[in-house]
Amino acid sequence: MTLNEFLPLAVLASSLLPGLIIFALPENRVGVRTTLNLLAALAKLALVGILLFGVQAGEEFGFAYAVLPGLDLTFKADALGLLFITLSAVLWLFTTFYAIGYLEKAPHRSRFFGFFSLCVTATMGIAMAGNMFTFFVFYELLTLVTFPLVVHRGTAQAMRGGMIYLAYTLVGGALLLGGIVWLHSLLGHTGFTHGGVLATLDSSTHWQLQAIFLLLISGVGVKAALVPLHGWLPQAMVAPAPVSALLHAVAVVKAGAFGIVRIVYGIYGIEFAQSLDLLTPLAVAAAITIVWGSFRALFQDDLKKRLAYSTISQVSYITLGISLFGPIGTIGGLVHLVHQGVMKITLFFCAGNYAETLGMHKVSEMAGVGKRMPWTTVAFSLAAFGMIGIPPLAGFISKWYLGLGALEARMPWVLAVLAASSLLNAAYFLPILYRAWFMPQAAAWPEEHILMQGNRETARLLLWPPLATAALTLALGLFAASSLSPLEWVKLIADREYLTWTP
Amino acid sequence: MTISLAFDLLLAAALLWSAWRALVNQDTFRSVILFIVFGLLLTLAWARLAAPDIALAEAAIGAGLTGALLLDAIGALRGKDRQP
Amino acid sequence: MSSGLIFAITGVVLFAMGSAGMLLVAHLLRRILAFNLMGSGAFLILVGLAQRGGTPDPVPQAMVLTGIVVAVAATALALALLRKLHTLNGRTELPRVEDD
Amino acid sequence: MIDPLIWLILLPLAWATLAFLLGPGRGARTAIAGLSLQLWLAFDLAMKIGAGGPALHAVGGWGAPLGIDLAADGLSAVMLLLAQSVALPLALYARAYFAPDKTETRYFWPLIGFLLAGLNALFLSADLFNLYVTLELVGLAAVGLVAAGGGAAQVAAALRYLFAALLGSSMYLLGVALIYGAYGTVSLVTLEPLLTADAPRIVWMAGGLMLAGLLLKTALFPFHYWLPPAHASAPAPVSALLSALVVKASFYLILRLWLGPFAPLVGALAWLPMLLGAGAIFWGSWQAIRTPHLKMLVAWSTVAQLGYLFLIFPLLATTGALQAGVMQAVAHGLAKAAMFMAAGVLIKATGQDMVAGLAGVAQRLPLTLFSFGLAGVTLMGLPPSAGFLAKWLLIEAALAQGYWFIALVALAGGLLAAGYVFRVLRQAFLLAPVAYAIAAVPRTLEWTAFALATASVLLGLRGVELMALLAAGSAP
Amino acid sequence: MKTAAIVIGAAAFAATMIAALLDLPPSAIHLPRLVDANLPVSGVTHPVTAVLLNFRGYDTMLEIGVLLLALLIVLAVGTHDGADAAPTADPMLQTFARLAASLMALVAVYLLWAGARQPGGAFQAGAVLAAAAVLLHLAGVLPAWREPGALLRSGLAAGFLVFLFVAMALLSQGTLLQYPHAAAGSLILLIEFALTISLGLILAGLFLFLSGGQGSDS
Repeated sequence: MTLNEFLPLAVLASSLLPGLIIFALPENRVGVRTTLNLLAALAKLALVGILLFGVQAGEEFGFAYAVLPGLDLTFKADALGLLFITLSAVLWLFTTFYAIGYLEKAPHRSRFFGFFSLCVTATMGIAMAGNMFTFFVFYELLTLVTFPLVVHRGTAQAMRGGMIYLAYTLVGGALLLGGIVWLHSLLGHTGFTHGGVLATLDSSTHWQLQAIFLLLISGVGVKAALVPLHGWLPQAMVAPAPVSALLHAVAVVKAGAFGIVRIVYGIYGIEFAQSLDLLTPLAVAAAITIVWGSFRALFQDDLKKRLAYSTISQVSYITLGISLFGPIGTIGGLVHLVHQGVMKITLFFCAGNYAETLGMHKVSEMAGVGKRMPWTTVAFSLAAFGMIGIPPLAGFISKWYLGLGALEARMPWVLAVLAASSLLNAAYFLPILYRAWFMPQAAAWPEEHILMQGNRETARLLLWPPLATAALTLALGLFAASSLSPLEWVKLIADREYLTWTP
Repeated sequence: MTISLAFDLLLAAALLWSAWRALVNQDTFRSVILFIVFGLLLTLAWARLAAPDIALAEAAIGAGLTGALLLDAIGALRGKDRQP
Repeated sequence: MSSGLIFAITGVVLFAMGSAGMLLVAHLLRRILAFNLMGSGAFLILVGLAQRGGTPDPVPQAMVLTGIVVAVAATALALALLRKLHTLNGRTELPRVEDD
Repeated sequence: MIDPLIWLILLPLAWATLAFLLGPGRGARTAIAGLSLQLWLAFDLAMKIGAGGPALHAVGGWGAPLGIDLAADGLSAVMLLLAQSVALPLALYARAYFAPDKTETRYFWPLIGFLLAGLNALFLSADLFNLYVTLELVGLAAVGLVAAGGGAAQVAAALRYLFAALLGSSMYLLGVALIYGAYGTVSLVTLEPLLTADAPRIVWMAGGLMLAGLLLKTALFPFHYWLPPAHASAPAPVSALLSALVVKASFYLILRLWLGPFAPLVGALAWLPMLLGAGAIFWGSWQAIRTPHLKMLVAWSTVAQLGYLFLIFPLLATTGALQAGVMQAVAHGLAKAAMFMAAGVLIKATGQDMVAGLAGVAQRLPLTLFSFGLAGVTLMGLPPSAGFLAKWLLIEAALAQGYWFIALVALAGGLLAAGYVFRVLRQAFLLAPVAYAIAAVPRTLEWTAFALATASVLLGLRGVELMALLAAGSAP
Repeated sequence: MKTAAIVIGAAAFAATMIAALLDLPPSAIHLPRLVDANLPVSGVTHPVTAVLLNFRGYDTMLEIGVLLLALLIVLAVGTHDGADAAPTADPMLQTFARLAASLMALVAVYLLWAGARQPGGAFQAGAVLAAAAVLLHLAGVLPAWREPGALLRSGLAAGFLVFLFVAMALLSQGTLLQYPHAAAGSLILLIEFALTISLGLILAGLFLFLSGGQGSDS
């Protein structure tokens, strides 16, 4: 086994093995567990760094092995996969810090962190999957290992949320499996290739390809929370804040969105998909989701629920970008994969802070919280402005490219969707900010768990992660033009996907 | 030839009759007795089929031992309490 | 018509009777009888059919000897269970299956 | 110079008798030693067959049609491996499960030995009448294990099981009698060239009788009525053995006959088992979703999972279908044994067997619950597990031949399985009620269940060798 | 309704099968010829015994296993209630039973001995032995059996063990249950002898354990 084969496996192992060890640890071995968690997260970051460097230099990282005769598990760390991997690895580190702080005295931490690590492993597997089969294996694994996290609290309400989550994702998984096996029976393999693999098939199979597309997109659309498959997401809010953060920013919804990317680029090929008339319906579905999610967010008083509907809306920006035929739209969609992750994780960290520090769960309770928790609220505000798309924050970059992409694809109605969505974003975020900063505290905090300690508004481990990711939100916007930015990386990917494309 | 044929047919009829009665009789004791009779008739049938080994085994095991087991079971079942 | 064929046909009727009995008779003791009738029917068919030409065939005869021993083993086992059931709850019939 | 094929039959017979001679309640160590040897023998045999193709052994040196042949090909090797690898952990489990001097264990070990011997002999036999004897050996031993030392419900379940088994084997026996009458032989090898599509009507009837009898013994819907009470009321190690292996034996025999001598006759019939299998999946899963008792749930799940085995019959033209069936048999064997073992631990620990009474066991028995969950993953056919590979192969074979309906049933069945598996997990993850007592259970119980559950999942990451073994000779 | 359906079904089944039986052509293989041809090397001269203990001896071995298994289950199902009410009969009957039992033992020995050449053999001999035991029990001479001791267990298992042992010993030649020509007759006799004792004990046991166990004999 060469080093280039070994590295993708090492990336998987760097969270799989710690996860398994953590399961076996007794509950009270806090020190060992914390060390292991952080070392694993750092080790993974280091590995990802090597991969990034290598891919930039043109190295190929991959590994395949047969599960059944003619059926391989393949791992491949290509540019697109690395985008997702890097995002996950970075945010995992932050979330680990945050979760350690958040669950300081909670029960069942071994179980929690064990599944938490497995969840990241599954995400890495999805990102590095070299074919649909491998993708599916990790996609379903993700469902399984997130279930214990969602129902972690063990209350009846948590169970209800967890069961709804399962119902949606398992049905989605079944659809996806049907599509993948169908594809496999037509093609004999399900490998991802630049520019797609289906264009060579006989034209008599085209109706089948359209049906398969529908199955595949419905399957991954559940996790990507495409309307009307989004019903699980607001229910899964019962999970602890670090889980929601991870679910919304990195793992679950991103797995769905990333799946759409892989299906469109790696299997169908963007140009072939366009020729089968698959992209416009996808764009319409994404547009409906964007508007509907934002619209529903307006009416949520529960802060996490409002954020959940916001996620539904924002993740579909990625889908929208993919379905805009042309490299600029692609850039907008893919870069939003990163930007949305960073912004949304900030928002969830903050929401968790409010709940954990002051027992505050509802928007209506937030009056005056800016004075009590200024740093958290600064971070929240930055991320919210980013979501709305105010320059020079990360969200602005995404929306800018999406808009340009829409013009390039000659789909001007998309601009209207973007505008409407931004207005709605403002309409559900700005009242929160107004309430937090400018309204006086109306009543006592619902349940103050963590008192002010000098200048510190809450526990250290709860405060630093959102501040860091908020800073990242700013940096991603400010330094978008730098050669190290996700934007540049995404341009590299788009270049490769549109090999034959001439404007 | 015709006599043996007639004997075979008669034996077959007797076999079927005893089996039928053993099945439908409401009194389990009579059922078992009829079943033992069936076993003995079957012994004859095996003899007619030129299978003396089976005839011996049928008489000793099929009719004899099975019959004894069944009768003993009836005794046990009745001994405890009478079934409706 | 040879003896073999006559008794094979008798066996068919016995088997049909026995299997209907297995399904219909509620009293377990008579259900055990029904099983024995089925077995005897099958044995008669095995030997009778093989000897329909009139010549004795030791192979099915040996098989039937084996079969008789297996049948008595099964009968004894069934009786043991029946007697156990009877000492436990005084019944000689099986309760109805809940869902059908 | 040790022929594993024969020792796989003689060894369990020997230790079973030895355990009997040792006296009531004795023989656990003998059994475990014997089973370990058998596992090694099964691997040895698999290796030999993998390298040298199918093996045939003429007992007594006579050869068919006068004597009896033993035959081992890839299919039998896989089944033998499955049987020994389930039986050994199960024996360790049973030893810890039963209190030393309970009545139910007095003859447990010899009974297990005879059951294993019967199974091994069945997987190796190539003679219809000899198969009948092995069927009876397996059937009676299984009934005895269900009944041993039990209360009224258990004895009633055993009786119901016994009558079903006897009805099934009598039908099979009649089929054998008719085949002998028609062809003058009961050897599978000799029969194969003789039995053609223009066979006399009586042969069709024989095939039908044998199929019906074996379906009854396999508990395929709607012949499943005897299974849930028997598998649910037996002690956990016994339930595990019955669900994992015993019902597979008659399935194996159906498959063997279907692909072997009866192949010319079965073409039009293939949809019957498939439709019944689909019925089993829906009905069994539905009942598992409804029943309030934990072991009943697992037992109904067996009814449902057996249905998958029969979905393959219309598809047998492609090798993928046979692979799917065998993979499912193995996956279900390992997973269901693990699930019954885990259920046994849960029942022992909580002192009751209602699903509703499991609240909070996730905190107290995490390993057992994890085993239950892993086994559940296999049953649901989710990756990475052997059950998933089975489902993949099945759906692929179905789509390749245009039978999308079968693919649909398989997918829906997986979702229904999730319905009953997560019913248990959900309950277990709930917060424990206050003042909640859980009895301590021996560690062996938890770890053996875990080992089998893990095996059922890990096989999903590496099915190549198993499939290669299966392909090493489909015909004897 | 269900009854009618089953009865009609059974009748239809029987009718169809009888019709099918009547036009069955002769079978392609005629095993009796093969049996006859191999009889001289089988070690016995009676064809049924040759099939039972040589050509298909493996069946017989497993079948003894089934019988032993049934006995095991009878024991395992449990025999722990019911007083051991040994029936008492009048001395005349007891004397008669003893006499009859001795005669039956003689018959059994004869059957066993004759089995090599003519109808008879271990099965029949064992059954007669068992019948003798049952008779003795009914006459009140032999009490019902409870839990078997080590000696009785050895006796019950002896036939099967000898069979198994011979099979294992012969494996050194490479084939299961292949008797060397010269020793075939004596090996078969050895097996039959052990089988007779065990069969007698097992068959009697099936009755006596059941009888002693749960039954409250009147």
